[in-house]
Amino acid sequence: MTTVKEEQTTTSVALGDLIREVEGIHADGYRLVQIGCTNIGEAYEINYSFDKGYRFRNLRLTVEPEIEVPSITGIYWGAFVYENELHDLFGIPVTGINIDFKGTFFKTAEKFPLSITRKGGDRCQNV
Amino acid sequence: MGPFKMTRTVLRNLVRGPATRRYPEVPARVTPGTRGHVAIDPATCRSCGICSKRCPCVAIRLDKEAKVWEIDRMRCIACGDCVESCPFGSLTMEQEYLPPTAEHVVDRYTITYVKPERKPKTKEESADA
Amino acid sequence: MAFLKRSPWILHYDASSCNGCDIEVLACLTPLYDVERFGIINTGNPKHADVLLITGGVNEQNRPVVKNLYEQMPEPKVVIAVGACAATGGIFRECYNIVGGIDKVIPVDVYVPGCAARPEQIIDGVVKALSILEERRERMTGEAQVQEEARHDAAEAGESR
Amino acid sequence: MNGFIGVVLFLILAPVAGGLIAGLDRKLTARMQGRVGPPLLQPFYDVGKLFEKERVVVATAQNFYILAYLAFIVLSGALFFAGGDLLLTVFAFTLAHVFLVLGAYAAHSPYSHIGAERELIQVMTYEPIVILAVVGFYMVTGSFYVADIATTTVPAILYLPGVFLGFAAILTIKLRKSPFDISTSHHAHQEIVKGVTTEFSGSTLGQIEIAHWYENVFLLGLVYLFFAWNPVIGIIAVVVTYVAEVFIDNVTARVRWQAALKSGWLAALLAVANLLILSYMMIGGA
Amino acid sequence: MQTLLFLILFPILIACLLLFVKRTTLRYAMVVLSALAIGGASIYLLVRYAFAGAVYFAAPSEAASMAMVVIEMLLALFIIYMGAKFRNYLAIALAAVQAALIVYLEVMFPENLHAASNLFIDQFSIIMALIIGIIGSLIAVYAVRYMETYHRHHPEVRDRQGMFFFVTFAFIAAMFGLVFSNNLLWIFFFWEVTTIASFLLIGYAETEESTKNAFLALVMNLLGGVAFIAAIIYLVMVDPAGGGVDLAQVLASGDVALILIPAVLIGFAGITKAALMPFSSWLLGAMVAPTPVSALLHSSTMVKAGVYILVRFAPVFAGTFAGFAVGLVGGVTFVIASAIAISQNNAKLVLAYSTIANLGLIAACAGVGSHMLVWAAILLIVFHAVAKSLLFLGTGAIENRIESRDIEDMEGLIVRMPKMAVMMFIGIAGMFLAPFGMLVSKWAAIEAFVQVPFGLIFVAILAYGSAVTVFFWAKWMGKLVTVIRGVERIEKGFLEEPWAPLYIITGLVIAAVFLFPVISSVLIEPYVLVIYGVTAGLAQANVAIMLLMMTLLLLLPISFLLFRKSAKRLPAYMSGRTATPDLHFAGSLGMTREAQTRNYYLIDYFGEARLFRPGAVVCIILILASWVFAGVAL
Amino acid sequence: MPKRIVVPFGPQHPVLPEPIHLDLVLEDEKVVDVIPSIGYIHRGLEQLVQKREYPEYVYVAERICGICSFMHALCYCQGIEHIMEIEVPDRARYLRTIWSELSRLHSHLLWLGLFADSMGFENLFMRAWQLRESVLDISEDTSGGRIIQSTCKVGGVRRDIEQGKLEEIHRVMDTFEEKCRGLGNVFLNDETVKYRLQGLGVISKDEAYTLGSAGPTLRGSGVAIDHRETGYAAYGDLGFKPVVETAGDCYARCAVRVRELYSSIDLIRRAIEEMPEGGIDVKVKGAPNGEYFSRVEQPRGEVVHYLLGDGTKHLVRARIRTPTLANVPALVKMLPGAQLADVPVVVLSIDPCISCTER
Ligand code: SF4
Ligand code: SF4
Ligand code: SF4
Ligand code: SF4
Ligand code: SF4
Ligand code: SF4
Ligand code: SF4
Ligand code: SF4
Repeated sequence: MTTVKEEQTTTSVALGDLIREVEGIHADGYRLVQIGCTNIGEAYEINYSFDKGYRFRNLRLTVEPEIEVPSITGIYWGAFVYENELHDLFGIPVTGINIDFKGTFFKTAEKFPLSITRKGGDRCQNV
Repeated sequence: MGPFKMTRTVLRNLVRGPATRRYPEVPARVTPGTRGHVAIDPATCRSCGICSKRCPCVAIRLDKEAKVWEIDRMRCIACGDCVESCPFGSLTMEQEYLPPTAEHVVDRYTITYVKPERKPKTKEESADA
Repeated sequence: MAFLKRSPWILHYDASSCNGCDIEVLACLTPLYDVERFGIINTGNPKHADVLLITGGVNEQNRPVVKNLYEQMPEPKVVIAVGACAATGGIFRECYNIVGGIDKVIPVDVYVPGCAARPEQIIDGVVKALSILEERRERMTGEAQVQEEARHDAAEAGESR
Repeated sequence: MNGFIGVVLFLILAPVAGGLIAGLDRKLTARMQGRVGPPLLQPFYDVGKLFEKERVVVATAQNFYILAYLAFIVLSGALFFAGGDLLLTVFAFTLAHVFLVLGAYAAHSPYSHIGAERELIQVMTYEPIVILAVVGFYMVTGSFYVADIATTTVPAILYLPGVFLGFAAILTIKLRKSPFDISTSHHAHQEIVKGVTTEFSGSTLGQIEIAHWYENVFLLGLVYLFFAWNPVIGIIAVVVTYVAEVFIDNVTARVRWQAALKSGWLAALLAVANLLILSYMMIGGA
Repeated sequence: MQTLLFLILFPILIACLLLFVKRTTLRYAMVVLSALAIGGASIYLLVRYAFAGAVYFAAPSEAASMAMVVIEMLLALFIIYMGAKFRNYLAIALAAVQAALIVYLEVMFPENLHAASNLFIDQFSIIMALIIGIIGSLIAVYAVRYMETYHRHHPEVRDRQGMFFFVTFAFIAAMFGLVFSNNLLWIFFFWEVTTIASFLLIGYAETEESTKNAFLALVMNLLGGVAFIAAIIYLVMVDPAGGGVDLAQVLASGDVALILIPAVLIGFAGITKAALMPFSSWLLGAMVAPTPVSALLHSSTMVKAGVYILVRFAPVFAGTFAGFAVGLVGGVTFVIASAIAISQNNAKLVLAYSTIANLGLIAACAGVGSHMLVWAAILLIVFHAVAKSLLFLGTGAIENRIESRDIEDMEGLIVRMPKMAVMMFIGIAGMFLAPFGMLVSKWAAIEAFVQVPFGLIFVAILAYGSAVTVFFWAKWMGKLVTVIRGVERIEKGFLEEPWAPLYIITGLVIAAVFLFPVISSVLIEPYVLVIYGVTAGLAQANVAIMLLMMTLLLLLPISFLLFRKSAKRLPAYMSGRTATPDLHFAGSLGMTREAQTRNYYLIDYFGEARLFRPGAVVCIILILASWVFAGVAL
Repeated sequence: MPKRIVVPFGPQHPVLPEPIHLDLVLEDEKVVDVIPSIGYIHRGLEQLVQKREYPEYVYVAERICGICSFMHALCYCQGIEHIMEIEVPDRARYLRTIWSELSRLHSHLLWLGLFADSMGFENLFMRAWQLRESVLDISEDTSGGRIIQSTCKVGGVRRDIEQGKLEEIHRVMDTFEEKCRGLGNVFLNDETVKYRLQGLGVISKDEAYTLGSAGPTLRGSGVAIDHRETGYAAYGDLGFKPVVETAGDCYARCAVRVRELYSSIDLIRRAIEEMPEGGIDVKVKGAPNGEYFSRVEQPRGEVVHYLLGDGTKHLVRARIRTPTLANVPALVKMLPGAQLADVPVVVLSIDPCISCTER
């Protein structure tokens, strides 16, 4: 019987509260695990994941396309990798990243391949 | 031995001789479980198409009308999923690795299975279109 | 004299593979497979290489790199696509960022199947490439005269610009 | 006349010997790594192959410097085997390397440039000890001439152990072996790719290889001089030294250039100490 | 004797005339003609006296000596005036001390101030005269064109070209006087003239920096001057040889212990003038002056006066601890200055450090002073003068064209200014490669040092020093030969460029290698023979081999034709990153970057900040030691 | 700042097994600034969930990376199993643990070899890779593939290891451990290796933690975080203590990995000893509906598979955050101040695996 000693919690956060919440989490001694995005049809769900002693906390931010999201690199310096990824794959405009690759983090054949308004469609490779 | 900790290994290598497996003089090491390549028995395949649907690389193509079962050897990742999923045991995972080729090959097999009432035809296999 | 067959120096490049094939290419150099038995050296420098071993299905960003490396290699040269990805794109064929096989970018001479391709298969692949290499060399020496002239003229034209 | 024969033999035999040594080296290295290794004649295949390849350059001038490099390596070797002035031989040798470096500079490529800088650091590293070694020979045998040093009956090694150790230390630089293979090395996995040789290909690279063979024979000749009073011991010593170099190559990591420079200069200090003691003994004895 | 006087007086005459010439063309004509005359006269000197050994002339003494004292006083007043104007009280103090000492000397020992013969000439003087006469006047010729361009590039600098050429020729005259004088007082006079002349030339631009550096040079050289005059006073007081201030007799004196003290003092003067450590800073500061000044100071005049006097006194130093210490000052300077040169990217500073290093080496030879070393030292003086003047003039010409003296900016000169690049290449090769002269001299020095007791220390110094030398020269050479793309050629045809002096000196650098056996056997060996009774030289076989190497070097470029056609051009290896032929590549963050290739300067290891002070401290200790040894020997 | 040069480092570079690019800004050979640029391996395989049904996506997950192939599959499967509330048989959990630790052995040995190579220690590279072949042989014997085991599936494992084989592995592990200790001795005690590694690329404990580093990079700086502690697969039964070093330099990161070799060998032996009998898989019906952040400790640190299903056979989202991506910020902090010669060493010290980083 597997017993995995970890707990996962997810709380929603509003765009305006994001920075304050993250600061709070930082003050509590959590480390940044990841920032990930999910395309849920008409909006994006961005998960900010943190961990402390295998307690896994998620802040879930839901934003419409083209909405600017503030960078948390001021709090977690290393967040730039995830935020550049948000921009390059989903086309989410993240503002104020400390190391902004300006769209060159992942160079993709089509722009913003995971975005809602994806242009290219599926490429046919079955020939 | 002194500051150079590698000394013992070097001496041992010199004394014991090379560990090299002398391929191709000595054939490649295979085990009974080795996933080499997929083989089909065209005589038992009932053209159900499950294999081609399951294959993660879409390496298998089945043409029910023409009774053709094709596998793109350059696409197959030898995962064995098709073998496991074939309900009739027509597919097997062989241990031999495929040789490199100068051309991109698609192996084509004509399915010779016939409904049990009728007698099956002689096996026929043609490679390379 | 065909020295080329006895001293194929390789350049390995990972053009968006999963690492599986790469580590098998590297494994070829190590004691258990030891391709130096055949005079094969991993040069790491296109200008010294005779054989280009490429793994992976080439993504958008790798396209110019692969071309660049190929162009930097002096003739005669061969290209070996190692693994299903390099041959056709393999399991990643349908990914949005994959071109799908090395031959979409540069001409490929030998395809090594497998995922991951085994060291033995890679060795076989190089051996197979050697005869192609030798053929090229002969053709090159045959054409050398002609080419020399042409290049000469071109150089002259370039010089006197 | 002897000198002339020496030169002719050197010109003809050195590449053969150098190539064979390189082949044995690779074979031995492979064995130390638990591998079979290439055929003995592999270096010849390689060079033969290089001459079959297309000529490719970044700048036409680069090949010229390599030809000069080869010419002066051969010249310094020839001077040595003609029994000439050892110091002059060493200077010709330096000149040759300056040409190699210039070739790398001429190509104007980041990696060959870094290689060139590092090669120069290497020259700076080994130069003192080489000069001191020559001076050591003079102090022991009273002559700068190879002909005299080679026929001496004095066991130079007994007087010059420190110098010999120092020389052996920098030999790894010249043989392009770990821990001091900072400017280029025989294997690819280096932070500066192929360093000085990055931009050379085909027959020019072949020339570098051949120059390297000549060079190795010359260097082993230098090693021999330490043991010249007894040819049998001399040859054994050369073999042992070479094997030791291969061994060192296989049991060390490559160091940074700073450490290479420091080691080379410390080795030279060791040689200086050795020579000072020697001169004290000689003054005391006289 | 007429030739000697001509060489001293004629330049003074020309100097005075040039003071009033304003037009460049006229000035050019005058300078060229006088250069021909001076050069011709020095060659005549060679033909006339080369085989004559040392010849002494009892030149007019009373009047000349009087004039000299008057001029010395005037110069002291001038220094005091300038010192007051720029508030440099140290200079005033030193000038005052010097003047006081001269007056003391003249007043207290009027009868002892005569030399049997005031002028003389021997092979060493001939060599010096040739250097001054040929190289010096070529530099003067070059300077005319250079100064014209200089003022075009530096409109802020007041045009005082009349004064400039006056001082230049006075300088040349003083140098001739210095090497022909047999009277120590005369030597001292000319010595002081060179000091003032350099002061004026260094301060030419009249900027704050140039004035500061000019005073630095002045103060340091005056310090040496004080030591010089002190030496003369000591000599006159003790009068060991009975010859008073007669150089030849002083040197010939048997009582080494007595002469050692003045020798060490004069040696100190030589150390200051030759800019050895700790006095190197004045020569480095002198770089603010227009390039021909640097060339003049470094190759044919000024610093050469310093080593000249050291080499003259070498026989006195030979075998003494004091001499050994002086030699060590040179040795330490050699190795430290060479090392610092690595860290410099300003071409003129590299040249300056290399000059200091080579002067150090010459001083080391002179200090230890065995016959072979004196032979090597003179060779060094010759070869250094030729190659270094070429490099300075070349750097100046390049600077005028590319407006930078940064070595990094000389990248690809072979493409942009091929002729200039080849000349620089030859000049640099002349500084450190076999079979060129400098290397040969070093080689000789090594062979010589091994044979003297404790010479091993110097051998070690040479071994390290040459290693370092290879590094900084070769990387400069590398910059020159780098083939870059996408640049214009910015040099005109062979005749259109005002580079005649450069072509001639380039020819001299090469000729020096071929003529080396002649120079050695005709001039240096006889000189050494006279002084030591034995002579030195290079084995015939080696000379032959060197000539062979040189020939090979000259022939190799022919093979270049071979490569012209046969290769395919590809861009440089850039790790697979796409790049343009001029090495621009697509960098990170979407930037386009250029892959530069800068030389290494290893400042953390060889920087001025790290090495200069320790070197200076060691040298000060050694200088003090030399005095102590000299005192003890007494 | 006059004396600076820019050198392109990569994507094709012999010391880099995988393509990344660095703009190196150097002063002589001292690195003063470094700007990485990645994306040479970005394939976009997260997108493949829309084309593969969730059981087949395991094959894609395995090929996120050829090195810790098994662990990606494991992480993915555990995530799906958690969402679908599938209870995996005990024997499967133990077998998963064995394959996981075999992967770790193979991965660490591979890395040690490459690391040795980056220091120019060719023989050590050869030695590490020679030892690694023993692990690959076991892998092939038990799974049919040298590199890509392909034994994990949703609901259990695809192959069983028979008792005889298990005993053989147990025996092999003894001699193997001795050889590994010989190898580890070179990495930890050889003077030239120490010279190259000690004091290089230091990251302090706090820095490592706040930069979000993972795996040996984190543990090398003294932070004891290792997901095996949470007890997934059979780790809960076997008990586990993380390996920690405190210096935070390249040497410490190397030491963590060397010591993890020993702990992995130990885990394999104990898993074999305590191997329960029983089936190896359960039938899986239906499709996942829900989300989960599945986390597994890979050789390079914690990997996170975020899986979101909507009850169809195709997942809505599989987001994979791999340890190397988490270690990139630390790398950017480590490089300035190092020498050019150290660049490969420092880069490799985080064991960068670009393949999974870029997916
Ligand atoms: S070939 Fe395949 S991928 Fe392309 S459009 Fe047709 S079904 Fe879609
Ligand atoms: S074989 Fe099975 S799956 Fe295929 S059609 Fe027949 S019943 Fe259906
Ligand atoms: S083995 Fe896997 S990849 Fe190959 S055909 Fe079968 S299912 Fe497809
Ligand atoms: S091989 Fe098997 S699964 Fe594939 S079509 Fe034939 S019967 Fe069906
Ligand atoms: S789409 Fe094809 S080529 Fe592209 S990554 Fe996937 S399997 Fe490889
Ligand atoms: S063929 Fe397989 S192992 Fe090779 S790179 Fe592609 S996915 Fe990886
Ligand atoms: S890349 Fe990362 S996730 Fe993939 S196999 Fe390697 S360690 Fe595991
Ligand atoms: S870190 Fe990534 S690329 Fe490297 S081995 Fe693991 S999964 Fe593969």
